[in-house]
Amino acid sequence: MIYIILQLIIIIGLAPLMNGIIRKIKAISQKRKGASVFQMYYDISKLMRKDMVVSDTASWIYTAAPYVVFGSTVAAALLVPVCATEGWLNSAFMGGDALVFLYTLALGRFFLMLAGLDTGSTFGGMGSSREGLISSLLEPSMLIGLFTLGLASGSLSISRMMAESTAKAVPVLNPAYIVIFIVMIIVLLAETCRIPVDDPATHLELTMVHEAMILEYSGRQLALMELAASVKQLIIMTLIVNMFFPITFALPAGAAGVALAILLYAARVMLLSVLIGIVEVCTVKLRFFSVPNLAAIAFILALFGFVNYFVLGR
Amino acid sequence: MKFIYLAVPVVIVILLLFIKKRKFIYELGISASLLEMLITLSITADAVSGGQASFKMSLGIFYLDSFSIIVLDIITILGFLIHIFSVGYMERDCKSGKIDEKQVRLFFILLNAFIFTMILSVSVKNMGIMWVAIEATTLASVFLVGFYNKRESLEAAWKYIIICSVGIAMAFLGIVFLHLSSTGVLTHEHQFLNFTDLTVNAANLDSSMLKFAFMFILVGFGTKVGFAPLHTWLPAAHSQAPSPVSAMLSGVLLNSAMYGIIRTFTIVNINLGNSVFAGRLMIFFGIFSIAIAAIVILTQREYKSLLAYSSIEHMGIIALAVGIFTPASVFAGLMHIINHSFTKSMLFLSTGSILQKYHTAKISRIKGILKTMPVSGTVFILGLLAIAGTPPFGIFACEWNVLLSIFNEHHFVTGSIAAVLFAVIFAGIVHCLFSMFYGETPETIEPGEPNKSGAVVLIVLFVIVLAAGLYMPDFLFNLLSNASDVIMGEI
Amino acid sequence: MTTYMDIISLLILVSSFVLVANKKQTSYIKTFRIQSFLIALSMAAIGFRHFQQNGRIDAFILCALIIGLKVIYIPNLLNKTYDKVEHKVEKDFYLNIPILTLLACGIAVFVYFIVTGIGQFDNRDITMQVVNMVSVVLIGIFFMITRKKAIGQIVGFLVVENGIFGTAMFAAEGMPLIVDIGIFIDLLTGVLIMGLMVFRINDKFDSINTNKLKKLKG
Amino acid sequence: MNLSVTDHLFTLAIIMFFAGACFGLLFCKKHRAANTLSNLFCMAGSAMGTISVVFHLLKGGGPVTVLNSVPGIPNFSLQLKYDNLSAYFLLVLFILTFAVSLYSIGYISHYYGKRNVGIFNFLYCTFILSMMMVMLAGNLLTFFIAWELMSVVSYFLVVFEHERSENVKAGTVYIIMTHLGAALIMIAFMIMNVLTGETSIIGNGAFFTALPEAAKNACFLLLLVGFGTKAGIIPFHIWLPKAHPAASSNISALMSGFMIKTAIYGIVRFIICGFGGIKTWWGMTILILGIVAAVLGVAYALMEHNIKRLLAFHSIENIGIIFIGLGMGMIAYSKEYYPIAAVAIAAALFHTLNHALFKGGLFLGAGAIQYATHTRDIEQLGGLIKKMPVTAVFVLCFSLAISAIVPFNGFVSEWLTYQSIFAFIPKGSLCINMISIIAAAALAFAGALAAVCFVKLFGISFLGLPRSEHAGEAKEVPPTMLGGMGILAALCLVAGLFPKIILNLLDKVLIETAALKIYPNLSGGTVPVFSGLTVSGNKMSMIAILAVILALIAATVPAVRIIGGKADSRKYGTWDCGFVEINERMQYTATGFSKPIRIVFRILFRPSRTLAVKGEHPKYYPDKMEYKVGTVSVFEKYFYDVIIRGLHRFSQRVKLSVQTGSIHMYLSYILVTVLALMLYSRLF
Repeated sequence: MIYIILQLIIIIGLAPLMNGIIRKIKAISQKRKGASVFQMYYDISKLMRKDMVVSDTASWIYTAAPYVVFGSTVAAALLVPVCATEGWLNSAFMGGDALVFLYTLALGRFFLMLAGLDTGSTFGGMGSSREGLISSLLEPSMLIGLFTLGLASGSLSISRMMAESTAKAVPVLNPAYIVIFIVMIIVLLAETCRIPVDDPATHLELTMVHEAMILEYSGRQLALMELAASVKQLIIMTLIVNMFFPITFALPAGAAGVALAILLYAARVMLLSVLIGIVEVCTVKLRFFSVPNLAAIAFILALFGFVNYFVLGR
Repeated sequence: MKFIYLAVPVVIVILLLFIKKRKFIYELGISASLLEMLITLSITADAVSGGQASFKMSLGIFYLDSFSIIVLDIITILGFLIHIFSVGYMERDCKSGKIDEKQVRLFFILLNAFIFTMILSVSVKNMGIMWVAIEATTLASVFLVGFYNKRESLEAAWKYIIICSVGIAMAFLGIVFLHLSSTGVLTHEHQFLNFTDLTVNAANLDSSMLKFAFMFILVGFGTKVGFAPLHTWLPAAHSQAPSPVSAMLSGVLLNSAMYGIIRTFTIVNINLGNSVFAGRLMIFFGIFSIAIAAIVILTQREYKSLLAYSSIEHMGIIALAVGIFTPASVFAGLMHIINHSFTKSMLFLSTGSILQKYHTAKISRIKGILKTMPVSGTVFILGLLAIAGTPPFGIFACEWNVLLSIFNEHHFVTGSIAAVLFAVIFAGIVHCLFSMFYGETPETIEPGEPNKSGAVVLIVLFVIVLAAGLYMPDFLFNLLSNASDVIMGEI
Repeated sequence: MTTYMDIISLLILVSSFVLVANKKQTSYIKTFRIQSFLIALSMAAIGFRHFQQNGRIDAFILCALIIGLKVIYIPNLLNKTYDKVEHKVEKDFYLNIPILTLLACGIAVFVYFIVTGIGQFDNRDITMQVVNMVSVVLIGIFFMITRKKAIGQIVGFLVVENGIFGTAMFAAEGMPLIVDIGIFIDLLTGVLIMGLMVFRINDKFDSINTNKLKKLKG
Repeated sequence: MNLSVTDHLFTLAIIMFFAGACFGLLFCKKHRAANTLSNLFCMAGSAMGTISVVFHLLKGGGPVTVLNSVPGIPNFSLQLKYDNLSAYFLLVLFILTFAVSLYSIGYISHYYGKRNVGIFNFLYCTFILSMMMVMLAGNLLTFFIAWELMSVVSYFLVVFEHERSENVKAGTVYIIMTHLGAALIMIAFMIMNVLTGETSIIGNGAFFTALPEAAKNACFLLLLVGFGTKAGIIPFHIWLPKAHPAASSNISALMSGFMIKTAIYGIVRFIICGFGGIKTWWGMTILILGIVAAVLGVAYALMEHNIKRLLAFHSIENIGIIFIGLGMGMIAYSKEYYPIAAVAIAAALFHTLNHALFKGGLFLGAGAIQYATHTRDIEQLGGLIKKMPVTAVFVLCFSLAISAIVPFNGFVSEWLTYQSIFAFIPKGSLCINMISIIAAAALAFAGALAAVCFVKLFGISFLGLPRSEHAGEAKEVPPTMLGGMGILAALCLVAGLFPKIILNLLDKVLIETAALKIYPNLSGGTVPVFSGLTVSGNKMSMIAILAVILALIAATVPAVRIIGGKADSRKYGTWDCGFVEINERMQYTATGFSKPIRIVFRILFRPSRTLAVKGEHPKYYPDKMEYKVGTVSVFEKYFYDVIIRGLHRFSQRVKLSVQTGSIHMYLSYILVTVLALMLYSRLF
């Protein structure tokens, strides 16, 4: 129980920071000073306190969506242990079933897309439509990736996969793992609406996806939506760091070990954020209809990873 | 005395020559055909109740056994029902000025003559006389086919008489060879050409001559039955004849011709000891007829010729069943003869009502039958499903048994082809015909049944067809199994 | 006796060839008359033999019937019909005469090939006659196929009837009398009906060219 | 033969449906009475039926004979009996008919005075009876008769509104396809019957084990195509999207919810249980068909704007999912990994139930929309959530369920399917594994696309502003209709939260019919919150996940309140970019919504678009612009149309070259036949 509460606090607490880091990296690369890495915390707390403007057209779906999206995303977060310590893995909610994880995220996405359509605005519909395409194109790659990792550990539970990774010396050197790692990075970029798939910083209708869906939101509803998005980003990052870059050395027992693990975890996700920031800086946004090519590459790679696991890995 | 039924139609024909009033003609026609039906039914009842021995009755050249009784019953029962229908039909035609009083009388005279020739053909044991009777059926019905005296009907009648006469001539050649094959075996002149004696002595007949004979008889009577590619007269005649006559042709006439083939087939099979030679021919003609019918039905434009093709198909099925020549298959074939007769007559009679309402034979010009004529329409659409072999109607029960018997002989390819062709025919019927039933009735046509008494006949027939698919009474089973024994050679 | 029969049957066959080679409708009828007469002749011969053997006169009755019906009545009837319908000058047959006769010849050869294969016909004295008569039947049909006018078809049909009657006569020395009589009744009615229909066709179509009866397709 | 009370109850249920049919006909003239009475009888029958089959499943004790009649016709005995497998499918049927009949009481009221409601009710009851008969058929003949009856009756229901010619066409395509399928089934039955001498299909053990291998393979293919046609697997699916929209919605619900499942029943009954041995390639074939159907079905669904056509394509998708489960089960079975096979087949059967619940519900929802707005085109709808709030909630539930989203039932069966694939992969060869992993990916892809599709369906029709007057004037549907949908929605949730109820029943089914046990590999699952459903170590508990999500939401609301304090919300128009007031024509359309997918998968859809500018001088002064988007049904255009055109041409040619009308030609046929036969008799 304690781990679950810790998990909640860490995930929700750290999530906005990642956005801050990425933005900072981009600012630095553009020789700007940029906002503070904690800017998103300020934004959220400000938004929480603001009044809301709700469209006349909107129905209860619009009102409920932020809560459902946030609730389901955080619920999904409970399935992904942030630290691969033994106690933490064991207490992961329902063993962290990968399929439940995927379909719980899907619940959030479903309501997000509906919310986009609810106000009758063209932007919302456009965002939903695009989100639908991107997420469905990446779903198979993600699934094959998780299946392959699951096969390596003999279980579809995320915590078992992480335990397996921890047991491996340097898992990312395993061919199957390398391939799946690339797949997961692509999934991360796409699912969290980052360049080259989407540009979270722009409000130009030609390119927006996630921002378009939540365009009508304001106040605390917007805050919840933004927070949910960053939580989602963090949990996929968590998945990546714990699967491919686990802590392979033994941690001291007891509270100290846990604290150390948390610290190491924070460091790793921050590093990953820096990496993502660099990727964002180095690439340009793809034309929307080139995204399927990226997805196809991800799918082929995932399949390749699966075959690799069978031919070489077993 | 039992053969008195033969006299009834003759008497009627003679009486009708002197009766002028329409009403009397109708009454006489119906009551006489009822009488005829009752007589034959009583013969049947006697035969059924009297056990094995009494299935056969013989008097001079006349002869009845369970097989002939079945065909005879079909003729008289349908004769009666078609008489009733014809009364309403002719009355309406007469009122609408399509025909005159004289033609009504002519119609009933010819109808009764036609019935007489058919019952004669199944009541004799001499193949020669059977041939004469079957040839006479053509002659009696040719004016019925050309009844409306229009260009098309005349054309149909001409084709009918020419093709059938030539075909039947072939059968006579076959009968001559049959006779030749028995030289030295049958010594008494009164035995000559009797299929009873031929069957009894079948084993001693000359095989090669018999083959030759069978082949000619198959072509000859096959023309009348409508085996492809000898079927060509059939669609034309059926589509042009007045509907009661089409019903008679399809439901009854084809059976009497088939009767002739089956009788010879028995002799040949006993003689040859196996069914390879003749059976193969029958199976070939059966499958070929079904195939041609299936292909052609897909693009039919006239509903009556479509039904005619369906008759070709069903004759093919019967040939197939008989050609397999096992007790089960012959039984199924006999069942099919009965079911096909009733179902097809029902269908042709309903087309009569449709034709009288819509005045067109083209499928594309007809819409909304179900709304216009609830009874005929419903009977027709369900009848079509029945004829296409949909449960729970009688035809399905037969087709199931026919296919089962084919598969039982391990003719897997034949059986599969047949089954697929049935489905194709079903598709053709649905595709071509079902559009007639739906949609709105054209404004020029007022709703209602054109032939009230006819509608009753249709319902009666429908009940028979439905019941045949659900239940078979014991006496019928006995009769059929006895008849299949007869065909299998136990004469 | 056999030789005599063979010769007559051959003559009957030849008359069929002549029929196929005919061009005019009236000459069809003439040829048919001759052919029927030949059949009556052979019937008479058989009748004599029967009479000598067991004093039966069945065959004579038949012979008289043939002469009455086929030699006199039916040809006359056809001639009358022919006179009453309209005529246009047009070719009555498909292909041309030499080819038609060749094909007819081919049919006869084919029949010879087939019939001699039948066990019973190996070396019987009726073989030749049966071959000829079966050929007559088939040539009759062939004739019907090649002639356009209704009269030609009736004649063809009659030739077919001649052929089957001839087969019965030569091969089996006639069928039971009742059958033969039945055949005659049928034949007579048939020809009457056909004749009647020729009038009607002539009425409705202004021609007796059966090639025009092509409305009922498919 | 000792029949217990529940068995008698079953007979009574049948009588109830008969009574429903009869009352329909009796009250032909009084529409309201006919409809209400007949549907009440159906509901009573369904309730009794449900009770009796549930008891049968719980009690066990072998097959129960309902009727055994020998009508005198040879080889023609009718036998009705049920075992656990039939009982399970009957349970699905009864649940569905109960809800649909309740719904129909209200729904059919729009026929009053316009159509012959009595006949409709008669057909409706007969349809249910015929589907029951398929499940109850105790021998091959009865099965076939029931199968054909079902097709014919449903055909008449499809063409019931026969004034519209497209309905008639749809019906024609439907009955022709299904009859061709039936012909293949019949051939298979004949072979099975003849080579084994066996006709029974319900009883102990496999009946057709004695078939030779070649015959088994042939029968498998015949049955697969035959049943596949009914199930609507690609490429035999073309009737499905035509027939479902043509039928009225309660009928579509039954057709899609249950009738196409009879094919699944057939496959389980004959192929899995009947042959007493499964070959690996059979499983692979079914698996591949399932993959194709799942992905293409949902892809085509996305392109549809007619609600019922859209739902029909989703039926294809779901049949695909069921096939994936079955295929996986058969592969595992053939390789003798029985526990995995048990889970896979159970997953397929579970999905059968689930699909009946949510697809039935969705069709009822579609009917409700049509009832209220008189249109099925979602481009005409919008904003219905305010006009029909209750319907909206139910349709949302069904949409979530069909998209396999937690916590509804769709997810459970897909989860089980995934688990069986996952469990089998370490044991399979590379080839099987490749197909299996693609099957898993296909499931995920189909699920995601289904979610998109139902966002479209729900979002466009219920959210936003009304796009037409029809939608603007819609009213909530009568309570009976809501009741029908509500039952199904509730059951969707119940089956999702307590899957073990169903799995317990399935365990009995599989033990009896195929001697497979689910439970060695499966544990937990019902009420206890944290003991999840476990397959080979993987756990899942819908109650838990639902509880967590609800708890989080419940915690978020006060938390936000605490952090943010009191905040006002103000109603205002949707942001209009500073232009004129936004109106309904500016909303995103369904066509627009699915455009990205249409473009990406253009190879499947062959989209075409035309832009027509109208006006006197269209180039300079356009009055009006018309933009049309079309997609082509690839299978119809490149497969069926080609065949049909070929057949048609062939038929025409044969017809005109055989039946030329020339009497000379006809005579020459006789001559040629004679000559040929003479040759034949000379040679043989």
